[in-house]
Amino acid sequence: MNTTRRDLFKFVGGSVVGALFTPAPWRLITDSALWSENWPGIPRPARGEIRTKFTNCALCPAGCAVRARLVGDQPVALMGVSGHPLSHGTLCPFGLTAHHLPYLPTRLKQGPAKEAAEAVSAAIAKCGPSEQAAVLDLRPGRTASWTYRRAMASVKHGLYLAPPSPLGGSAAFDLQEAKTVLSFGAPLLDGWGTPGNVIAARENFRLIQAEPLESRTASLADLWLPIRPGSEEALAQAIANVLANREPVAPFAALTGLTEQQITSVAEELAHNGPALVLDGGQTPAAMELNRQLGSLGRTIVARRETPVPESWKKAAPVTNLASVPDGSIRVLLIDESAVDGYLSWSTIARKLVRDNPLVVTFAWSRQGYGRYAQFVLPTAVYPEVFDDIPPAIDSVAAAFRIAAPLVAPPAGMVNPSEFIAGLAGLPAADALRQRADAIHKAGRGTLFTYAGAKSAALRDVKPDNFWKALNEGGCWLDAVDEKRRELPILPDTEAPGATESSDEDLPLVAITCETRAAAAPLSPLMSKLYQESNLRLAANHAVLNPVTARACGVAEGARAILQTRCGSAQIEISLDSGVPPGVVKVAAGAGMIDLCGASTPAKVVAA
Amino acid sequence: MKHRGKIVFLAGVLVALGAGWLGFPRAIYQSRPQPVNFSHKVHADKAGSKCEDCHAFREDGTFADIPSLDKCAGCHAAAMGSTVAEKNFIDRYVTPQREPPWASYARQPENVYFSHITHVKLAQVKCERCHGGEGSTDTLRPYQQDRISGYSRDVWRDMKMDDCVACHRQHGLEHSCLDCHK
Amino acid sequence: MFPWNYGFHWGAASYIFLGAFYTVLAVVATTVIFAVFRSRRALAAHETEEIRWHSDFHDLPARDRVCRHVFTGEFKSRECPHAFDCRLCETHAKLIAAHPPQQSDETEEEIFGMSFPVDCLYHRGHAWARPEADGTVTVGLDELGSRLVGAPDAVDLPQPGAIVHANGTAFHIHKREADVRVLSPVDGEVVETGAPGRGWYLKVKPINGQMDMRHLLCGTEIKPWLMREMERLQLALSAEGAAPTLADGGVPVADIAQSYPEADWDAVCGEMFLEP
Amino acid sequence: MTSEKKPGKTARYGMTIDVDRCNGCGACMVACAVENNVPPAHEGATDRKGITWIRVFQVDNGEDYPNRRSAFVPVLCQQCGKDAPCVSVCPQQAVEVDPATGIVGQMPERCLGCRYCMVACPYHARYFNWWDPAWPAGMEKTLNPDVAPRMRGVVEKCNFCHGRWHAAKQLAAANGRAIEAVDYVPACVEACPTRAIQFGDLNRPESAPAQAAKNGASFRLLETIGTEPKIYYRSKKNWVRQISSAPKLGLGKESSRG
Amino acid sequence: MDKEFIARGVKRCSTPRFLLWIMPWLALLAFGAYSAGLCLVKGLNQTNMDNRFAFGLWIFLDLTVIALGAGAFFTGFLLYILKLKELSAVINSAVVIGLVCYSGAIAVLMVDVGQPLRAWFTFWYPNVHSMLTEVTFCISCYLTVLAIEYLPILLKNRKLRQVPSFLVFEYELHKLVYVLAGVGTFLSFFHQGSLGGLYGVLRGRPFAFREGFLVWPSTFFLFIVSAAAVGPSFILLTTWLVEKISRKRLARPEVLQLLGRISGLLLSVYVLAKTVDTLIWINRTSPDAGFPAAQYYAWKPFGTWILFAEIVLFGMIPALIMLTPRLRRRTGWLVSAAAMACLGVALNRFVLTVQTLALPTLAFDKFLSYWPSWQETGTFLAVVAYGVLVYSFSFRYLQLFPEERELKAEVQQEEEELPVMAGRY
Repeated sequence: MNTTRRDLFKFVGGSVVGALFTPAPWRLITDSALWSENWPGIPRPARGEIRTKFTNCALCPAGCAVRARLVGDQPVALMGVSGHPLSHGTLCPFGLTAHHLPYLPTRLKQGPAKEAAEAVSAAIAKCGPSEQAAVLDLRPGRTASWTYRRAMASVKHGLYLAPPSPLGGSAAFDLQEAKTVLSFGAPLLDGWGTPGNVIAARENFRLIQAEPLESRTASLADLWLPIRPGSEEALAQAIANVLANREPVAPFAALTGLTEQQITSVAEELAHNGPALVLDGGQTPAAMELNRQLGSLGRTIVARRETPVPESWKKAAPVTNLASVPDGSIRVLLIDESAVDGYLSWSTIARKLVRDNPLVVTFAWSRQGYGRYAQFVLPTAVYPEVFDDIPPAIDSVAAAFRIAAPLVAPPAGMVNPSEFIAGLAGLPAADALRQRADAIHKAGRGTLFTYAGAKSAALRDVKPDNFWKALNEGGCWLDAVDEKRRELPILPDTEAPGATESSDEDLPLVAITCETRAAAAPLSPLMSKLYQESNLRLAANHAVLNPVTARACGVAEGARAILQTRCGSAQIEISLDSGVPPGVVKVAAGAGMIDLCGASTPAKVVAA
Repeated sequence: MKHRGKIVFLAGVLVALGAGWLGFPRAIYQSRPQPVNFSHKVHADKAGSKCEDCHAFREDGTFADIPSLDKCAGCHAAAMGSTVAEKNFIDRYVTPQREPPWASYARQPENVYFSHITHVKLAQVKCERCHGGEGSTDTLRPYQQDRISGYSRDVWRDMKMDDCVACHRQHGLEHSCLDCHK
Repeated sequence: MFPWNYGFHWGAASYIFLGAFYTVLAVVATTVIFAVFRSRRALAAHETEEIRWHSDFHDLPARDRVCRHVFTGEFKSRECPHAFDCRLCETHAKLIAAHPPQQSDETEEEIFGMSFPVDCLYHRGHAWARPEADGTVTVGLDELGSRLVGAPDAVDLPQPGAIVHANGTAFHIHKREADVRVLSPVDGEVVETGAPGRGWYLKVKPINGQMDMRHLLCGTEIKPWLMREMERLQLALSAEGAAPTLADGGVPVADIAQSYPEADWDAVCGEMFLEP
Repeated sequence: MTSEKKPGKTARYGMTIDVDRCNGCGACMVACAVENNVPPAHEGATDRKGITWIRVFQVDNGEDYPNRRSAFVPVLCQQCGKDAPCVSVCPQQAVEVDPATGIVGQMPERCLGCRYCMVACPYHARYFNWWDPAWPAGMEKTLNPDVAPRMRGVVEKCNFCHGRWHAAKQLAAANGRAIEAVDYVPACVEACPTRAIQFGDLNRPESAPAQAAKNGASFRLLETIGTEPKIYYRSKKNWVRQISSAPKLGLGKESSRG
Repeated sequence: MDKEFIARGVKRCSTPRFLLWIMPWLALLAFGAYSAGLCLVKGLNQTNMDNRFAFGLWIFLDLTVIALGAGAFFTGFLLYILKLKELSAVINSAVVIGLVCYSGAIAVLMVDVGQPLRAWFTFWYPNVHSMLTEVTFCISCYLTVLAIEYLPILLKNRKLRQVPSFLVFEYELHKLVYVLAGVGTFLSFFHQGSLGGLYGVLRGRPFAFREGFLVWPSTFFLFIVSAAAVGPSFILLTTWLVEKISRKRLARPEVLQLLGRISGLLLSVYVLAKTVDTLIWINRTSPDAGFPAAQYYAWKPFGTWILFAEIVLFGMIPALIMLTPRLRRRTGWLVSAAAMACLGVALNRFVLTVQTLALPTLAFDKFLSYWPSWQETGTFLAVVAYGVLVYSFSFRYLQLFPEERELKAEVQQEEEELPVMAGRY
């Protein structure tokens, strides 16, 4: 019996018919549909006990209180703590997603700690008489900062540097007291100070926002003064003149692009609806002069006491403003980037370095910051892993002490910058936070706020160990409000920032940077919801131009272009918006953009 | 041969029926033994444990599922009896403090939100209603996993979604898919 | 889909929608099953040949399906309703009764130089049938058919004992690229097979006594039919691009296939042997 | 589909969003993504291919500088109360309204990704998973266990944080009672630093959205098409209230962002 | 070499030439299959569709080819139910076109859904209120019917019909084909309608939304009429095209003229209905939803010209041409009018799919544009190539035009009598 093709067909036909009466085909169809629910690549969230932990956010000086939701030991969501005296239950989008930061693909996993230590020691030994070994602390006022100061005091040629700060760290703005706030471009409602505090105070003051662009703050301000870029000082001068019944006003008004009448009414409001407060990004002399004139000092700008430190720490290097260091004098520079408040453009720092072969070591989570210029980049823990304190924010009237207690353990290979720097001077640094907590406890002032029950207790009633424990569970110590706080604060001499040079022929535009937060801090990939999957916030290397300006520059919507400033050039992607003033290019601060242009810089856009 | 075509056709039908009813149900599952030969019966009888003694609820109402090693180690830090199973358990898991990789038969798929407490506490459903006599078995069945869908066999074998729906419908509690799905 | 499916919902919309859906499925399935059933029955009843012819007949151009009574002038135009099976035709019966076919007196008739013996009955597919004295019927290709294929390359004859049906396949002829079946003029059992050289191909014995051959052309019908066939042949040859046409009234050469090498012989034969 | 039986005590969850308070920080958007296991953007994603169950749009009065005024409008599924355009169009009942809560639910496991519902939705509040969900290595540990990650090729959208609803229901059961409307708030509501978004049961007159519904400054998006959304917006600014109606030519053409 | 498969008496090009013809189409099909494969394996991110343009080229293609494929059901209806015998000359070709269009549409739909593995859910858990459910059911049922209708044409192949069971089955099935034609008419009727309803029910898209007529929006009926109008036109067009390409006469001019007349008649009905519908929509439906209709046409490039083109240029004008006997008799006019009618319906489908999605619905929405990616275009081209291939093979090996042989003979006669007029076509 030989098989024919016909038999084969019959057999196959029969098995097809037979198969239809078995569960197999139906099961395969169902199973493949089920498989599509969990095919490879779709992760399965871990299940486990849901727990709650409290900590404080270390991403910015606001130090907002955080309630973390954990599955087992893994944080899966961060939220604000309602009823918190400082942060009022608020968390910004950066803080809300901070539990993702340990898993950033760009994160540094290891670094040459030993080699760096040797190189630093060798370089310090080589320092010439007028050369110095400095630590640049991008968030001064921490316990770690005290460690750096102590270390620098005992290191030869040691110098402790801090970036210029608006009120010198010993005064604060009291928004609760203010009735009228005039802000020269300060992002008051967009992450300034302690956002929760600003929002809580917002209903009590009238906000006048003077800035060229309609920022997030400007759009919610009671009055937005669309002034010309760089004319803040002129406006301040004009208002000051109105207040003092002085002439002239008109020429200044012309500079700002506002009418005299607008300026007069603002001045009157400031004068008659007090207490008033004048803010700007860096507290320029003009703004401070206005505050003086309006009597804000002692009312809305008040002195703040220091958070106590152990007596033995007082022998420390002084805080030196980076601006006051002579150029070309620093041979060794250690930059602590692990906690960043304001990103300085590299050119301001580079100027201070010696010409020949300076040594720059940076402590950072990634290579994207100053690591681009440093010889050694040492990896540090990121926020939900770090064990660090957060100095009080600029709008915190009372001193405060709170610790960012780690929610997850840092991976192996991380370098603790304060231990590294203390090690250079042979100081022990391990339990500095505990020592400081004990010093605070010893001072005995103020209250301890514990989150679990949203309770406040007088510090006097708390035992030292319990205080330490409470701090590690996210508690917050708040200084007692000083009766003498109405005293005039002692303010540092603020020097005018390099006044915006009048724009020259070849750089006809003014570049204004926004989204500065995104430039420095690590960002959760979920922030792409704001920067990429919507255009709520301007993404890095994107620029917005008025259509008229764009036409003049020969660029179109979506085009790639080159932004040029005196410091260099970068590629940007253009979008058009007739709400941007002509002659202005609004750029997002991305990696490198801060180095290119400050708050507002002459610039030029050419088609790529 | 007159009926040759028919016979060949029928042979095809029979082969397919055989493969589909006998071979396929076996082939579709991947079998894996449980890490420890645990006897519910022994624990219920000798230790007098009730289900909720080990399979407890937490304060927030979540179900603690299979107890962790701590719970076992509470009694079994050292051998209590003389069974091989217990000795293996202690040697392999208790002493090195390693969680046994239990495979949960009734673990619901990722897209199902099953709340034990609403069923047990609010609706007074007995464990046996869904888990059958699992609590009085002497050995643990091997864990069987569908090779394609990856789901445990027992999620679907004894109780399908239709059974959930039938009971919910009976009690007027069937409102939407998202009642149980997430 | 089904009431036992999760999510099924009784309601007017589902009645209408699913009602229509199942009705459609049922109608389509019934149609197909019915067709399968009928075809199985037809196969079992050995109606394949009949169906093949009916199918072929359906595909013939309208002008090739004319009734034989058009040749005799009884109709101006009429399409055969019975696929050339006049035995079923009441009209034919009536017309025959009215005018019985006239027998030509000559024994051999010459038409266009071809011999069409009067003792033969002719099928529209160019086969003749001659009742023999022993009760059998001899079947062969008529002169036009023979000249068309000339000396065939091959002939597939049925085995003795095979059954042939009127209008079914009698035998196959291969010539050049053509492969045509010749329709059987009669029903019956093949008792003997001939060959091209012997002038006949089959000897057929009627299955139940009498052989009914009412459907075959005879007598005076033959000439007008043949004239029409000559026209068709001319048309077929010219349509296939065989340049020289038959001279009007000319006599076809003995081996047309050989004479028209450019012709699509398959098409020509198909046309003439009624196999579209 | 749902059973005919109406539950004894039904809720109609809704929201009120005070546009005048929204500062466009985006906390709601990321909190939503964290809560609902929405993956971060694929490198090819744009604002038109991303997944944002709630999305804050920057709207403006259509004027040029310096008369331009902007406002921020969070748009999420409007939880239509009547004739929800997405429900009836789904060919396989993957979209349904929960009669107990009024939440328009989307079942990703049932969805085959035909995207008809997205075409139907005038609020563009439905999102398609164009890519397989992917998190950087290790980050999948941070996923919320109460919400299942969706697979590629299905549509998803806001469901008023159903995972939280489940958890609240379970917690209520632990306390021996059924869930109440006040037992939970969605993640965006909790995360909003300015308290611009408030959540509640429209069937309770004292709830924030029920109060807002009566407020003269309140409006809903595209009320004229008759879908009865349960998200009430409000603003004291006249031009902001205009966004409830149909688009006008030229308005926000070049500048609408968000 | 494949001669034994080619019907007797018809002339087909040589095998190498045929291979040469199908080669580019095969290449296109392979490219398209690769594109579609990318979409299936990597997901729909390969397309340029997005959340706002959730339907793109493919849905437009589906709507269009199914409207054009309507010739199959409508010709079947006219031939088997209304007994317009002349149309038997093109019915086989119409069935092949229908099969190509419907199977192509289904193939594209399978790529278009995000989870093809679950496509059967629609059958298992249908939401009977959804137009898409109706579309899915009708399209798959009708494809089955078309496949069954195609079967007799296939089995009639010279080689296949030598198998007795094929021959007999074909014969018996063909006898019942009027039942299938009836069912097909019913299905296709609803299918065309539900495709129209697909957009007409979208309350959230006031540009497409049409008030209901019974349970259906008016687009439901407009689609049926327009498809019925354009189906014969498309058959006319393809027949003419195949005649040009194969350089043969395949159907009598009278048949084509009849098709044109039917098309013209229905097209004028459609134009009338569409005009009434548009007026009601402009004056009532759209303003009632809060959308003044004028604003739809204020977005460039979709000005009012598109409305004019749809109704007058590609509706009224071809209808008038095809209804004028003098013009209809001239092939140039007839074919151009048919092409215009086809274009008009394609434009209508384009407006309903692409323009609907491009228009903003919210005050702060943008007007969007969309351009298909190469993967999308490739998949689209694959359907075209697939259609051409199936049709080419069918034309070569099956009897698509039963009159072809007779016409060949007639041409021969005519040629003898009068010289071929240059540019007759």
